[in-house]
Amino acid sequence: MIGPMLTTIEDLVAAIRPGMLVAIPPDYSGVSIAATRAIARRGIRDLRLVAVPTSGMQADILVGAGCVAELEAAAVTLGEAGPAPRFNAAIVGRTLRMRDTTCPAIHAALQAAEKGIPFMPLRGLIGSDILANRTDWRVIDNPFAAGDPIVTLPAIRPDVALFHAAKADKDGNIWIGRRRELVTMAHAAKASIVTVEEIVDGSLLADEATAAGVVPALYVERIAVAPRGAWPIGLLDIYPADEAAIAAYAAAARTEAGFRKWLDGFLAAKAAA
Amino acid sequence: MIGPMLTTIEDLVAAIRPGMLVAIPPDYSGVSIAATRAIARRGIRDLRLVAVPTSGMQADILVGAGCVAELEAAAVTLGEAGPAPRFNAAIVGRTLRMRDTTCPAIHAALQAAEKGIPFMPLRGLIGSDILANRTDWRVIDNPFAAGDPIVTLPAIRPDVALFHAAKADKDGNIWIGRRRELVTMAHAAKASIVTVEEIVDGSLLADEATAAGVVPALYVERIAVAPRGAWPIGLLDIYPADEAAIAAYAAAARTEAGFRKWLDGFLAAKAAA
Amino acid sequence: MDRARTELLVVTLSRLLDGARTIAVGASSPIPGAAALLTRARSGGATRVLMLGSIKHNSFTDGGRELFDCAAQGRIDAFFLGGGQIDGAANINLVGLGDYPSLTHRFPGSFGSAYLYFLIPRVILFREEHSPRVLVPKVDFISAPGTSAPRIYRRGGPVALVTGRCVFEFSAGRFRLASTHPGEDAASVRAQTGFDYDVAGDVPQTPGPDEAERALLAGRVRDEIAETYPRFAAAWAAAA
Amino acid sequence: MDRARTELLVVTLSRLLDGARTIAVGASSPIPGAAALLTRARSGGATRVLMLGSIKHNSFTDGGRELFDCAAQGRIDAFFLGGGQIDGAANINLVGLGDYPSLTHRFPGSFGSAYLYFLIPRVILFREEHSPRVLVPKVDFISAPGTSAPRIYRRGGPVALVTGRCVFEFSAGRFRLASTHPGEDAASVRAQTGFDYDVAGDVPQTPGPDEAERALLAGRVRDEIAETYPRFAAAWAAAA
Repeated sequence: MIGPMLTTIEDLVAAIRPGMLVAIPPDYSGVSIAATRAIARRGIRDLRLVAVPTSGMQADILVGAGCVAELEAAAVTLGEAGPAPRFNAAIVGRTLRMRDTTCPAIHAALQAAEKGIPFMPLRGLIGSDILANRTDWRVIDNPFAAGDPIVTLPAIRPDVALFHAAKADKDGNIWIGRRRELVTMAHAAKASIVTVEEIVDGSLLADEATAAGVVPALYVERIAVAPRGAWPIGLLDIYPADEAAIAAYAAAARTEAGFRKWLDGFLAAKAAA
Repeated sequence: MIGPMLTTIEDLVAAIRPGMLVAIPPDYSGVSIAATRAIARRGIRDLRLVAVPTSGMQADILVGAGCVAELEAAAVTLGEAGPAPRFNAAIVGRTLRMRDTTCPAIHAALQAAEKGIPFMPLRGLIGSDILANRTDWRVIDNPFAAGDPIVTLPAIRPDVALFHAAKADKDGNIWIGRRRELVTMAHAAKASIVTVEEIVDGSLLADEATAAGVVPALYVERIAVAPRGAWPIGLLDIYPADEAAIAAYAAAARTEAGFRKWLDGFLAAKAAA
Repeated sequence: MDRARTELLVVTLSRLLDGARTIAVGASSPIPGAAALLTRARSGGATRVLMLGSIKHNSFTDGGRELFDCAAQGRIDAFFLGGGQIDGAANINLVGLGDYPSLTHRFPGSFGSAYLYFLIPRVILFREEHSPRVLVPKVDFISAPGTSAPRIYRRGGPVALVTGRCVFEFSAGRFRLASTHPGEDAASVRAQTGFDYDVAGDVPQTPGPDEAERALLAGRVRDEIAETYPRFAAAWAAAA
Repeated sequence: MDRARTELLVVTLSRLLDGARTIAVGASSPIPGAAALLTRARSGGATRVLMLGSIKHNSFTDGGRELFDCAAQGRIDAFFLGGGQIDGAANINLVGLGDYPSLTHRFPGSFGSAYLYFLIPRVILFREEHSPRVLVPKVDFISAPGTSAPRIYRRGGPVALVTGRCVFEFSAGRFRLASTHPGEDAASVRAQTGFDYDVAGDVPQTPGPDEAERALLAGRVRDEIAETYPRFAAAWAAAA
């Protein structure tokens, strides 16, 4: 059968193998903390994360739990709750390969993968130390105007796009509303692996109103139900971020020991599903 | 005040001036035949049309009415009703500058304008006579792989994106559902000029469900109400194409005299609004 | 409409789609559309159809570019192209006759052919009219070339050409006559073909629909194609 | 939170936004966000605010890239950037301290600065901490350069730097002290600034909010910013 497999959250993350390039969304989009827990529980190592284009608690937990070998991001922060402590410790301790970038470069490189082109040009960047340190980027002369240097970025093609969404239908179509970085992630990635709040009856594509906010099943490999699966991060207008829980994490994770204790509790928590 | 102006269809098309580059959508999207009538009535000349990426009756009427100096399109056809007669006559009669292209090249060149980059690379095309005749395109070496030639297309930045949509709200946000070529057109163009079936109360952006299918007011300059404004072309799931009316057009427009007679009736028809 | 011929074409195209996981069908393509829907109906859920112009058989939510992006991502296995002219190197011309841009006759245009021909593994050429004016030694305008030099990025191309008279298979830059439709034979095809091609041994007849296919054609497939091609479906039903 | 200082900063930033038609506000920017909302509240409908993280003050429907695409299209007039370090050439460092990649201290990252600094005409630098460790002679890492050579495509850049002590204006590659906040003067600012800058004549005091602004700050603006920055809004209300 074509179409995504509806499965458990444990099986969902079993599709993510060590060394894979995994795209994750920003905190204002659809972050699957439920899958983050399952990844940490399973002890998947050597992941290469691409934040689209930033991350927060999700990247920080995965870095702290030792799952991440490399991270490409325009920023990692807990927002109002302050710096991302495990990420910062890993950078200073040099236990994480960091690929610093800028938000539109991530978006553009994913669009290159989406379009099957080897690279995408991007304005800006020239004179920045981001560019100076990205030996995988190239500056070329604009072929349409002599003496106009422009940066070109190689396509980023993730093995997996991992995100959380409000709902899926039984065909495996995912409703993401206007959070279209998830669409680009899904198009760019070889396969999408998605947790959802619920499975709904009927096709989300049957009606123009819901179809407008859908990532079609065509791009989706596995789906698991995880109510409040973004918690403590918020989800669209469905639930807000749990600021107290994020602040508690920020405080605990300031030290390695504090993080370990927090992680034990997090891993022991019954999965939402 | 910021935001689009709600106006009459006559005033709507007054924003389109001779020589402008005007992007128009394909028949399966949101074609404003109501605005087409107003343009022909006003006698706007020397338009440069860009079909995104194809057109049908809209381009044929405008060509037949003498409004078009140049047309860039991947195809012009009346679909099941057959060839586009005025377009074909203008090509054979050499009264129209035609820029032949391929669908994804139009999409990619609009995306280049959307992203403010001077060009977009695109696979395919090499060995085609489309490329051989497009002196404005360049083949470069992929900067990431020696000996891999790839076509680059200069950005297409329309002066105006002209389309028809189901509804607008009072802030000027336009609901287009999943017809996202209209989003790309609107982003790429300097301004969008839109006819809609109706104006609705409340903000289309207030609710995630409708927001997913919105072209924000940010991109829109003028809006006019034109019920059944796509007729005889269809609109989403709101009304189907009027195949009989399109076939009647196809038959009439086979000759210049037949088209003139048809056009007189079309121009005399009371505007839908 | 000649019902038997239409159904033979639908079934023949459908068989060439066997095993495809995702089939895309472009604009103005009722017979290829019906073939894709037949393959889907017979696949037991293993085949997905993406049909331009359809609302029901359309998984796309990212506008007109998604078909092309999707092909570039390697998610589309099979597609159809046609041509006002097709030559023996499988070059296709969807632009017009004459010395471009001074055309004596204009076709609609190249659509996505100049791109999809390079990127979709299994492209099936389909043109019902089989005559020397369509199947020419050399097309007047190459909308999309049948083959490319090795250094050119190309992941797909033509596998077959189906006409109203026969099926040609395409490999190593040449067409080979694979079967002739009822009423045709190798000689009658040769007489109507303007390009050179290979014939190996006896050429079998193109098999028509079996009972199960006939039932699907008269039922589910005709119902489903009507959503996108109402006039075609009505003519088909009237001919039945 | 020091209410008077917060409101002085909001009003000062807001004045620098005067006349902007579209103002975008990035992540983790409560004071710039409030300033943009104040400008909007005073504009009589002439100013649009696009605030990352907001649901209400968000016209975007094309995902995270739309802000950047929109800037590239020339539709955004004003934006804020900050920096862990800022130098006298208006180079900003949002990445960290030390010899990259061997950092001794990590900041969150460059966000969109390396792009937006080039494309938005009116970029206002904002950093509340005004000390020699922030305002340095030369940043350790250039997330985004303050100026570019003429041949580099650049349509925007810094116009001012607002800190907790003063307002600097930026032109021709140099900062100039434009005003000092209450409790500061030219000498106290000089003592806390690690980079060189110009001072022309007497330096005025940065004016605080007038009555109308005070009312908007305590009402509409604080209510509106609470949607995106609830903790900031709560602390502001508590300090009132």
